[in-house]
Amino acid sequence: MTPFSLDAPAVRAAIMKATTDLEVATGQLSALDAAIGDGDMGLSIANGCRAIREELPPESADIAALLSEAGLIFSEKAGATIGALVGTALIRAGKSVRSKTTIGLPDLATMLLAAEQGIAERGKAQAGDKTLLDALIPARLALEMAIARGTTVDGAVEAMLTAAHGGVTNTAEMVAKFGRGRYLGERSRGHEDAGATAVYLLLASLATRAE
Amino acid sequence: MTPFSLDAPAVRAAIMKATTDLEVATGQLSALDAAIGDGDMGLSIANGCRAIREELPPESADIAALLSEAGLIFSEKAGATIGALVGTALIRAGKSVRSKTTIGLPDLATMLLAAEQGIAERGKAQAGDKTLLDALIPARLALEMAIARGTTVDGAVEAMLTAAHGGVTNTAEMVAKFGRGRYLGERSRGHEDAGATAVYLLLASLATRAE
Amino acid sequence: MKKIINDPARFVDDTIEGILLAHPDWLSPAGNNRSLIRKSGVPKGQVGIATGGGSGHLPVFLGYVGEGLAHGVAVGNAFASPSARQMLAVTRGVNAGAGVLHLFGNYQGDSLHFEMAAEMAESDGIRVVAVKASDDIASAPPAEWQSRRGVAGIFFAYKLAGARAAEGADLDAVAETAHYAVANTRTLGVALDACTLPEIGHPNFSFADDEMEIGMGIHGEPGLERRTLMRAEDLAATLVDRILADLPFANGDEVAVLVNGLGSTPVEELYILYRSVAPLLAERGIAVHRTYIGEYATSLDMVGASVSVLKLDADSRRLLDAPARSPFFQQSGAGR
Amino acid sequence: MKKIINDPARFVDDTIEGILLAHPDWLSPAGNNRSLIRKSGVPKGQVGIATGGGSGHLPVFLGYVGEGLAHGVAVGNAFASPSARQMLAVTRGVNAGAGVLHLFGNYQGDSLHFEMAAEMAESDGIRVVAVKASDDIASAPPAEWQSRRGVAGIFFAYKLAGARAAEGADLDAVAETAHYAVANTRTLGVALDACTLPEIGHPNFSFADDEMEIGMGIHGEPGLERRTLMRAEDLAATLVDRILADLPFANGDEVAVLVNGLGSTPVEELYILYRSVAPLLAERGIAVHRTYIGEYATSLDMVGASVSVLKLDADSRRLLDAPARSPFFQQSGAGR
Ligand SMILES: Nc1ncnc2c1ncn2[C@@H]1O[C@H](COP(=O)(O)OP(=O)(O)O)[C@@H](O)[C@H]1O
Ligand SMILES: Nc1ncnc2c1ncn2[C@@H]1O[C@H](COP(=O)(O)OP(=O)(O)O)[C@@H](O)[C@H]1O
Ligand SMILES: [Mg+2]
Ligand SMILES: [Mg+2]
Ligand SMILES: [Mg+2]
Ligand SMILES: [Mg+2]
Repeated sequence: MTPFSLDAPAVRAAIMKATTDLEVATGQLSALDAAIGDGDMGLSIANGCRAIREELPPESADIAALLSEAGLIFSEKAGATIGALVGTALIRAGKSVRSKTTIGLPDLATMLLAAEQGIAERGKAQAGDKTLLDALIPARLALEMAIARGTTVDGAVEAMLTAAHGGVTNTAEMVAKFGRGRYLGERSRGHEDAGATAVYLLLASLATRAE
Repeated sequence: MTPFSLDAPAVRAAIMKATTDLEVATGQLSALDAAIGDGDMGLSIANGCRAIREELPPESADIAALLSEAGLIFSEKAGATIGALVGTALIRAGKSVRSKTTIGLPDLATMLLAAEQGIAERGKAQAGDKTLLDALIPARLALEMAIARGTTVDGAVEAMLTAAHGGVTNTAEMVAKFGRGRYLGERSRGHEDAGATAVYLLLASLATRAE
Repeated sequence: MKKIINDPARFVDDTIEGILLAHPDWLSPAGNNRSLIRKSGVPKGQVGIATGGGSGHLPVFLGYVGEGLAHGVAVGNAFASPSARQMLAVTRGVNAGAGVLHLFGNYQGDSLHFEMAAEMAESDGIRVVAVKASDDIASAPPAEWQSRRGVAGIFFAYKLAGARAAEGADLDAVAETAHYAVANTRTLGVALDACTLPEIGHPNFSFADDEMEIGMGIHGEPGLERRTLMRAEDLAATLVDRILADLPFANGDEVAVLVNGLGSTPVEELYILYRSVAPLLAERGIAVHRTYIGEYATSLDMVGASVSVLKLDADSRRLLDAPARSPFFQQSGAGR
Repeated sequence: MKKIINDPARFVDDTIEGILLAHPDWLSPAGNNRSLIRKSGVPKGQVGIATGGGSGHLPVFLGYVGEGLAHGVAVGNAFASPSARQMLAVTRGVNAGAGVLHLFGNYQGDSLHFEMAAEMAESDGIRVVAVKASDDIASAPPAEWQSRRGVAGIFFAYKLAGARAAEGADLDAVAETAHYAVANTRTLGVALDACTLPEIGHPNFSFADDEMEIGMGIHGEPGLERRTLMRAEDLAATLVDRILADLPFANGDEVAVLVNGLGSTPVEELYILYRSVAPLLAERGIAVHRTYIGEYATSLDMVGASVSVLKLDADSRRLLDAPARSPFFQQSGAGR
């Protein structure tokens, strides 16, 4: 088993794969968003993903620049809440690994934390508000814990995914405090959050590459 | 069997009954009109009939005035082609028995002829054009023939009705030359004409009174 | 039936009551609410323009009573002609001594009643000339264009004849302008789904999920052909080809274009249609002087659209560009 | 799905292309067609008003760029916020040295992107103030009115703030007027049937045949209650009662009323609704200064309507009465 390490072309390839995988989930994500929101999230993400694949500069040795550019493109082409939040997250994740030429597992944790903070700053939500953060925070925490324990790469990635999935499941018990779901109040309970699901799918896509 | 003779109150009663009977047929007539026209004829007739029942002056010894007034009301409240044509027909039928205090079977034939001429003058249609006239003309001819032959009142009325009904049936073979049905051309074949059906129902209603 | 109404039988009267309440300075009843005259009246010696027809087509007919437009309107039931008595009241109400133009769509019910009204008005000494819109090319071959149904293109007749009357032209001149408009306007439409008359409560006919009908009339009269839904580009080509062949329009012509929504089609889609109409006209050297895009003649909640093209000359361009104003249609003189 | 479109993914771009072709003198792209600026520009020293939001709501948002209205617009996908990059381009394009008002509906997506754009514009040295329409009383209790969704009532904010900017007021004054409009407008709507996003192809939710939803949002957000279809009179009473209690409006107030169609509801029905709104206002001593009835903010082909009421004072009445002009909305100064 090789130690986890991605250079710029590998990051680029991971972005290409993740955007493809997420676009495949358009219907699933829109259906989740429709249950307590307006049903556009799958399409927004698909638009953003397609644009990244089409517009991301082909050659780049700079991981931070790749992620920043992907964030700008996504925020522009996805639009909507998800565009601003994921766009901000990608830009912040890029900034957090500025000047690195390869990223290892601890860098992934750093990037997830930066993404989390960017989303919280822009969107004002906290853990438990039934948002992206409710998949992202447990995933990041599980990854940090696995790294601290010296778990294998496979084990750490699996722990991260399991935590993200658990986070998605937990959102079903939450009442939405942000986004369109909040208009539903108590009625938003019983539905898993679309944004959190997208975070899980994104991490799962990255994981099949990372293994 | 009494000889056929109607005074003004009897004419008024016949108008009341016929307008009621025709209003009951709203759905049937609209469906026929919908098949090759715009489907409004049943409603137009219902509106005209209801207005006659509500607005026709209660006391009148003048049969011609009764029919004229009914024609004016009908033309106003039915609107549409049917309003103008039946309105004209009623006014002309009234004029044709001006100054009579009772009407007998020959007067009925006179009135039908006057109605027929009024409709033809206003609408420019001829026998065979798939209109009101295709029930009215055979009915009037059969009545005239029965009178000429000295048939009983019952027999004459029955002959008139049978002819009107046959006329309606024949309209199914005709191509509409007037009204909205004409836009269908050949495709108007195979449907009985709504207006001719209304004429038949009107005569049938009068007949059950006349017997 | 999903409608915001009270008693279906009161659909028309409730609509008119709402209109009179919403725009108190606009119309006065002539006798009753079904015969309406512009409150600003007809200046002495100006030709009056009387129109009318069935309800359910707003802004047609009532919405085109206004400054630089028509002067009075007789309002029928949904999709049904108003009566001769109503038209007579309007005719009398808009007569300012210079005679009255009867301007309406070529439907038999309307024609019969307007003719009855004209006979009666003439026995009052009012001169009446009738001009009927007959722009729907789906309803008869070119040689019989005057027997065609009138549809959205009547808008151009109101606009031009209304401007001509406002200029103070006499009855023959106003009628000539109206005739110019109807003779030089061609319309073809498409229906994607049927409409529901309030008193009927269900659609009068049905469409398959992937079906449209080219040339269907505004009351659901049969059109040219049923076919599977087309892309907007192909639909535009079908409509424009037939329209341009009909008059015929020629290289170097200048036109006005109206893309009209039938009731339930979002205006976004009308622009998507126009996006493909414009280059087809340009390709044949036809210049577009002005566009009108929106709901100008509806059929209750019908889904669909129509394209109307008016061939312009110097006079008609001036009249088209003149200002006009009603609560349903406003045009300031300048700009496009 | 019965729509006149080409590729569903091109719905928005095709619409904009059609609009630019149909009204060539009106808008210029700032960078690309999704960021549009009034061709007549912003006079030097005048406050620029930038707006934007998702597509599918015409005339909102793009249709309210015009004389006496807003100056530029960022156009998003159907029902989706445009991006910060687009908003920044518009903000730069409408800045004539006096700063820019960001005027848009209170939705999180739009807010996030407009905030990003404002941050970037401010680092260019452009002063930006944001005012969000939040008139939909179905979406939060009165104490939290600023967290409500923005719906048709944004029309009044465009009208008043646009007129104030045209008068030459400074940014704070224009923002104050916009704030007056959003703070004094209350809207409540009803949906009778859902709409279909072109890229989705089927309605996002469903209604029973005899069902309506009071307070449903313009993207289908849940409202106050589902109930069986009501008569227009009862519906008007439900809407008006809740609206008047919310601000609250009081005896002696003067207001403007907007009865808005959501896309597939015939304008006849809007007037039938207004017919019952008018006497309810009169009963409580509320005078109607002006009415606007028609499609002012749609949701594609949604069936339904909303009622908005704006409380007027002397300033806002003057600004409301000022002339305004775009291809989607025209008002001459005089008359009603
Ligand atoms: N303030 C917020 N902070 C973090 N995440 C949020 C916030 N608001 C919404 N979200 C996430 O965004 C998702 C919806 O995104 P999207 O459909 O683009 O929103 P909208 O349609 O309301 O613009 C939700 O499922 C939720 O996970
Ligand atoms: N020119 C005409 N002469 C005589 N009868 C006619 C004529 N045109 C139509 N009709 C009759 O009128 C009937 C339709 O009436 P109606 O529905 O009122 O017409 P529309 O809806 O076209 O105004 C037809 O079924 C036909 O019998
Ligand atoms: Mg959403
Ligand atoms: Mg009919
Ligand atoms: Mg009819
Ligand atoms: Mg959205």
